[in-house]
Amino acid sequence: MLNFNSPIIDTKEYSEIKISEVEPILKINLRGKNRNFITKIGKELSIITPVDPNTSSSNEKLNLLWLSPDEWFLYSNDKIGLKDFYLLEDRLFNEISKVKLGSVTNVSDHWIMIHLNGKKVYELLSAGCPFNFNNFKNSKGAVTQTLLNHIDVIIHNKNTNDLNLFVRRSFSAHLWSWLNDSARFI
Amino acid sequence: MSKNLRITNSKFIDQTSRISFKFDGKTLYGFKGDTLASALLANDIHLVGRSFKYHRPRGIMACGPEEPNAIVQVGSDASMTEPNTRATEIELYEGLEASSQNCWPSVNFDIGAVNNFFSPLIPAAFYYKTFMWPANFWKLYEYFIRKSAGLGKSPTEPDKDIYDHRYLHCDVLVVGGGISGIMAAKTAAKNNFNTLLIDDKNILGGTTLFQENECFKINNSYSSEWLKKEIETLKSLKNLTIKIRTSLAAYHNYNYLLARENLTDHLNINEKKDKIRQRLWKIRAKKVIISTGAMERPLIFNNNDRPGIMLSSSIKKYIDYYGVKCGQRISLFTNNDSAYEAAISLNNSGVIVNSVVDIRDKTNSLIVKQAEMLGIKIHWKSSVVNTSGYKKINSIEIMKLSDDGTAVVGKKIKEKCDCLGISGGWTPRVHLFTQSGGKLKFRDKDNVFLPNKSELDQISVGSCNGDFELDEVINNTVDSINKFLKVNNNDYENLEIISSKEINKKNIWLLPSDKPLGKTKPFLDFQNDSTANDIKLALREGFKSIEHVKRYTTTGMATDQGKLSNMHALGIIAETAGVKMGELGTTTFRPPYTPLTFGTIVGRNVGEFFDIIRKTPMHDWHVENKAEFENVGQWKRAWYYPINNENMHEAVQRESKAARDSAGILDASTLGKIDIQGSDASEFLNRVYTNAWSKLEIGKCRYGLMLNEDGMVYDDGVTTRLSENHYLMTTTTGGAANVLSKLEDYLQTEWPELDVYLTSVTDHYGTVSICGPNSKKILSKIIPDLDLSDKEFPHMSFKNTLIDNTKCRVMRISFTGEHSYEINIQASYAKSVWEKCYEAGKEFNITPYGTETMHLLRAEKGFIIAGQDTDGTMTPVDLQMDWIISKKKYDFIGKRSLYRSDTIREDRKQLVGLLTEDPKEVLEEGAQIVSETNKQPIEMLGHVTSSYFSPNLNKSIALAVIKNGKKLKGQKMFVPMKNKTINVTVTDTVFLDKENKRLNA
Amino acid sequence: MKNKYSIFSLIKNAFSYHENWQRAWRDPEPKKEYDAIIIGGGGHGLATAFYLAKKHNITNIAVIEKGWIGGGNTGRNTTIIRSNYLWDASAGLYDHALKIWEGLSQELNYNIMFSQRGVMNLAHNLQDVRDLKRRTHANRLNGIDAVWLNTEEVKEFCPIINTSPYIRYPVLGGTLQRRAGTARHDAVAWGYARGASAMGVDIIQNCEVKGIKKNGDRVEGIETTKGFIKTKKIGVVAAGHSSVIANMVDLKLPLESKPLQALVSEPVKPIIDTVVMSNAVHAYVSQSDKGELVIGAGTDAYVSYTQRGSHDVVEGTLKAILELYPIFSRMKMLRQWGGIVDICPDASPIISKTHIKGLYFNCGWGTGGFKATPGSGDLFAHTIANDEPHKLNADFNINRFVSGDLVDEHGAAAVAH
Amino acid sequence: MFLINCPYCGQRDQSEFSAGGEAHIVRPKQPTELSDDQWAEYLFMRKNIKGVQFERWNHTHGCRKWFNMVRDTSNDKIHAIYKMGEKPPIK
Repeated sequence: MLNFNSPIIDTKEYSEIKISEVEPILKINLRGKNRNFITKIGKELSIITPVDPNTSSSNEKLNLLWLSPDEWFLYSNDKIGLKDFYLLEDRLFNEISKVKLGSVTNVSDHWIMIHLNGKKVYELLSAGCPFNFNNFKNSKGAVTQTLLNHIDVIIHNKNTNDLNLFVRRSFSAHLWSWLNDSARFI
Repeated sequence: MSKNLRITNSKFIDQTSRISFKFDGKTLYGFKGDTLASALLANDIHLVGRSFKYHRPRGIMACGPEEPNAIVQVGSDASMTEPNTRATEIELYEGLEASSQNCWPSVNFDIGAVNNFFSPLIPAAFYYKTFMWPANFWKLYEYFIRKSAGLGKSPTEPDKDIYDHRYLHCDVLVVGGGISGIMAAKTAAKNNFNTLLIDDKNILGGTTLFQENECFKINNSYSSEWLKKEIETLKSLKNLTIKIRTSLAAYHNYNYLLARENLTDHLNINEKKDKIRQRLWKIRAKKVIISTGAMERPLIFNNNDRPGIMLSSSIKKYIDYYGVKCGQRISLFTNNDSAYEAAISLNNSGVIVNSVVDIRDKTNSLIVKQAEMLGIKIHWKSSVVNTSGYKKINSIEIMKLSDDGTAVVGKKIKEKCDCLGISGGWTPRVHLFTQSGGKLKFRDKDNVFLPNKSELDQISVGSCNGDFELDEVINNTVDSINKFLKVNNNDYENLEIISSKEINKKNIWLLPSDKPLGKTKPFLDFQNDSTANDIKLALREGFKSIEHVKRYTTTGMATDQGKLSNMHALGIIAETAGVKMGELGTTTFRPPYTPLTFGTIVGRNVGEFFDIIRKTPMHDWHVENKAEFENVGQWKRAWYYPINNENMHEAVQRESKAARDSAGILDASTLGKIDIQGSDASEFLNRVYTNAWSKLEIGKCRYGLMLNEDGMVYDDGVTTRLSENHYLMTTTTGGAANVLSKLEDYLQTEWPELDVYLTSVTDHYGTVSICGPNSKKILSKIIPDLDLSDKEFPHMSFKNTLIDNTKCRVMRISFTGEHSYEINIQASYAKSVWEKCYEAGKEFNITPYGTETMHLLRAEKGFIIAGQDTDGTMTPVDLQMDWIISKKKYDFIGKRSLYRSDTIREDRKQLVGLLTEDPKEVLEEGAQIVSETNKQPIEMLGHVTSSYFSPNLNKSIALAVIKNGKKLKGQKMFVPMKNKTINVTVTDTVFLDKENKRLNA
Repeated sequence: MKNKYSIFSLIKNAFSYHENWQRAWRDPEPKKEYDAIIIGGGGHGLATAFYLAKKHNITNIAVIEKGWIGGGNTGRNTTIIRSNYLWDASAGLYDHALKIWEGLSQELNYNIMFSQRGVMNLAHNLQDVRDLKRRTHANRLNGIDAVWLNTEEVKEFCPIINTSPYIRYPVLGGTLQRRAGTARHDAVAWGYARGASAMGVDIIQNCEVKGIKKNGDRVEGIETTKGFIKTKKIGVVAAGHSSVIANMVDLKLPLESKPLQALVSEPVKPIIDTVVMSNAVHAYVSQSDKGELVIGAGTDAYVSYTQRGSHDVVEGTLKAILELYPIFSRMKMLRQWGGIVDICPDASPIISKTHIKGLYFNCGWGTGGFKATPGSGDLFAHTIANDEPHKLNADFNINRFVSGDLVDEHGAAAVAH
Repeated sequence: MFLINCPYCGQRDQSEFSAGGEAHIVRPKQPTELSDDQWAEYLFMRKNIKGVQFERWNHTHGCRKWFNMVRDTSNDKIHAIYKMGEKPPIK
């Protein structure tokens, strides 16, 4: 078997902040423009496709995040076996990309997911992020793509004080180090 | 100290906690709550520095950020010392060390003071008029000028302190916690605005906090008592955040403001440790309320700069707040009522007030009457014409003013004193308002510039808006805030306010003297040593605009940015030139309001966090195997892998040879990878690359060249057709982000009709590249069931396959000219695949190689590196890659530019190969190429772009661009170096395996 | 000049309390007609007028300035002067300027404080090394005094640079031009103004150009806030506002005007006695005679005429400064400001005739105009006087954007355009 | 730092965006038919207006969508924002 390697694999705790990397979960990028595409993904994933900006929808297993008017980001809550994953990926690809409805791209390892929770997580983010979290923090399921310490991130507000942050893999070790450094001073 | 200058009833100083500190090496004592300035004054030290140009003795003049003189060096540690710090803003802490600046050997005896003697020779801008002869002596003159200029000393070791940043979004930001700021913040927070109140002091309340005068009362108690109660009520407000020791540094467009919070500067050495020293708040406020107050103006008269001459309001603060007497026999000199407040406070604290010299005719406002009742002597319609005392003032000379105020008349009265309080009226602090782009208006009655129009959602209240009297401040603030926030706050209705009203106003910008102006020294800018005479000289020489005068005389350009001098400079210019103040305009106030430490601006973006580091999935393996790394953009790429003390050259020679002789392995994960899907994917590629893509078979790869619209080579890479409407594009490492965003741009804006979707997968895949004659054997060990025959898996094709149940894509492509494969697998497994390849390759002596060897190997084959062999001026034709330009395609990005009159020239610079006459001689990359060495001026035909010693050819090879190079093949050329000339021959760009046999070896 | 400046004149005037100094330049009302009008009273415009009068005997000239002379980029730049440019054309142009700088204080009888303290450009990655070596070789063959320094030599020349191999982008070497340096920017404008005025040039301040009057394909004069002024030759040297003037005659230029920021620290005793520029780490710094660190920041990426840029740009620059000079962390920013720079796509200027007869443009200097001031003025004067470019500015014509024969100097500016 | 109202994501800090120059310069459909002069006009020549200018911006670090902006370059005030392909809401 091939060994699995993550750039981080760690959990750190600070006063009212907990930071941990979560691995490995399924991540798929979905792009399409027309209504058929939107209904199709909803049907295939048994999830409502969020069409309002900066929102998401979730079911027991999956989360579907709005990224732009023609782009969505799908990730699973739990670890998923490669075989099951390939089945899902192929099915989506065949039902969407093959039939020219849009695109389906496996980005599982493009993004690293960092889970942040605790009362002071928004304060931690505000150490390097120009985004206004005042309303965001109380809105369950809110999504934003922004910059954190000059690095592109997707932030999914699962619940108040409980969020998932996605960062590109090659940047993740650096951001991890920054998060930990900043958390010391919160 | 012998003199007891501290009174005992100050409410703000904790006289039970004594603090020791050092000034100029001498141990002194102060109390908790003191500033360095108040503690020095309590120790009867006025003289703290020397002026910039004339090295005149200077003392503490103010009590806040406008202090021009008392700027000191804090600390002596090479890494922690801080120059040019205002003593009036340094909170005293145990162990504080400070020293005077710009004096040698000491502040009391300063050699530089000889400049004062020469001062007649060195008026404003004298340096433009001299030091020109002999011409080459300027260097020497400049050495001495520089030595005597400057103030404090820069640290010489890196800072050990930590700084950071925080973003903050609020509904209302209130800047300044004086009486109007407190009212504003309370109103905002009570009405559900998420409010932030900041103040640069360590306590809220401003000057009202210590105002205990019968003339200023609210609801029958001192205004200070009333305000303290207001401050108490703030504590219960949920929507309000208060930050003290936080000063607003800059006010940018769109209500974006920067504020510096001082977190540890007031703590003693031990308490400072491991804490953030200063934090920069990046504030985005929906609404901004500026309540920054006003500054007292000095008066401009002969010798107004001696130690002991201070602003009268500062003298008042030192006595009322700090409990410090600035002198024991104090005189006051004023053109308005505020000096009387100081006089009364001093009198009440038992200090002898000699007299108040007032330029006005008699006035009988409430406060003046009170002073008269206390028996304070007043010289009406008089002016101070001179002062004496070298290191500290010891007397003043008073004369009557003429009726028109332009001259002094009558008998000179000499008055002994050890301190002189001066007051020239008040200047609203409009700096932040103008920084935000707001326009000012001039109010004639008291000569002030006031906020007028602003584009932003903001308002100024209190004395920074020109309301100087207590009842005005309160009533106008309430009205303005209610209107601004669209609320109806009635907390402040029906207040009973007593406020002394200033009845009589008079202003003389430059006070007359009994001597001719040229013989006097009326200072305007105390720190930069510019006088009223300098302003007049500038005007005489034709410098009319305020900006010209400012630059010519350096008035207002010192570290206090002219907080005290600007108004008088304007006044004197207006008066001399006969222009109205309002028409003259002001100079621009630029950020920051007070100087801001570089460390604070940079925050945590230092050291490790200076710039992002990107790592590949195999990074740790490279580290474990002692790779040296090369920075490629933000990536760390393995550069070469030295073994046994090899230097770079040795390692690269070994790696290069191994890759061609047997097998090499390279981490190619950093290449940009873009997943392209959609029914128009082929058409899209046709438009972005120079070559044609529609006919590329599924499962095949093709090299593509991308141009800018100007026809110059922009990026290159191999793109693979994965299925009918699905491609994987690779880009250069450095170009990845730009290519993706450029392609998105075309798709969204020029070609929205195309059904194409792009998704970056750069980080999703790790890429292991194995090359060399044994690469096939190695791959077959790892993926045994994959048919690697040339027929099934030829060069420039790809296979989907599995390694241990994990999907991967294997491309048979080559950047080295060797038989080679690139395995793309999801990043989490890439290191494992790399290790597997390495293990499998051990029997073939598989050698990891880095970017340097990769560059060498491709150069042997004449493959270009975009950005190294091209520089934004090379077309594909220049690269001799005409074959890659499709003649059939109607259009592609950059096509039209290839047919401009200059780009179709045949004698452009073109890519060629170069061989040195001496095969051991390796050319320097960047070296220039000429055809004749003895012609002057020498004509440079081109330069060397890539150059290596090829171990496989056992000779030096190089790529170069040369004018008309295509036609010069076989010709001799010269590379003139500093000490020698190297003979070279122009060749083809392919040095090794011209027939491409090795690809299928 | 009536009132020659020297130590003797200072002494003499000291006796009369400096009350007898004469105006540095006259302040006339505009005449009805001039032989030539220069639009823009910055360093380049004033130098153009000066050399038109001095070398081409055209003295009936007006320099029209919207605000006050030297108030634009002349008074807002970081005063760096060097000529170590890559391409022959640029090297020729900037070295022509550098040679004039070397005698300018004497030529103008005005101390412009040209300080040849050297300019060092640092390399931080392998491509930087290649590019800088390429430039150094080209400079040497063009007779420009540039030398390559290795890391140790860089450290020796400027000891406060952090040359540790462990920083994010270590210093891999650099080039040094010793003849390069800095000058006092305001003095350049004032010195040229004084010199030009003495030869008869009218300097008209607070006069805004509102329109250019044409007759067929040639210019006839300008409309200004002080009335119509007739002339047959108009030289436009309006820097960031070049397009504003060009739009008056429907001329489109390949320019974008962007905010460029700079800042100074509080003054300190001498700590760095040369100019150091870094392209990759994006910082340049020198110390003024007064003791302030003078630091150039970058341009914003959008068009703006506000003379204000984003704070991000300043933060990014200081971050780079602290990476290379960690000892400056406790230094304080005293003042920051912005200028508006007009940038050409190839990062080279335009000194050219236009298709309108009698209309000449000198623009597109981007972030690097100050260093060219005397050369630019001299060559522009030549171009206006002869209606033909000098051979040193022939390559800097407008037509190059049509033919494609650009002078791409992106590598030469420390600021990425 | 501007505050920019992305037509898709809402109000965001300027640092998430990048500017793309003058708007409504359409890439010629038939470049080969153009003279060198006309092509240069498309490639390089800009109005570079001081005042109200139409320009392109991209929400680079957000939804990555391009859009148009009407901005006064003399004071940086943003007058309007509209999607690609839409008509400018003001003249």
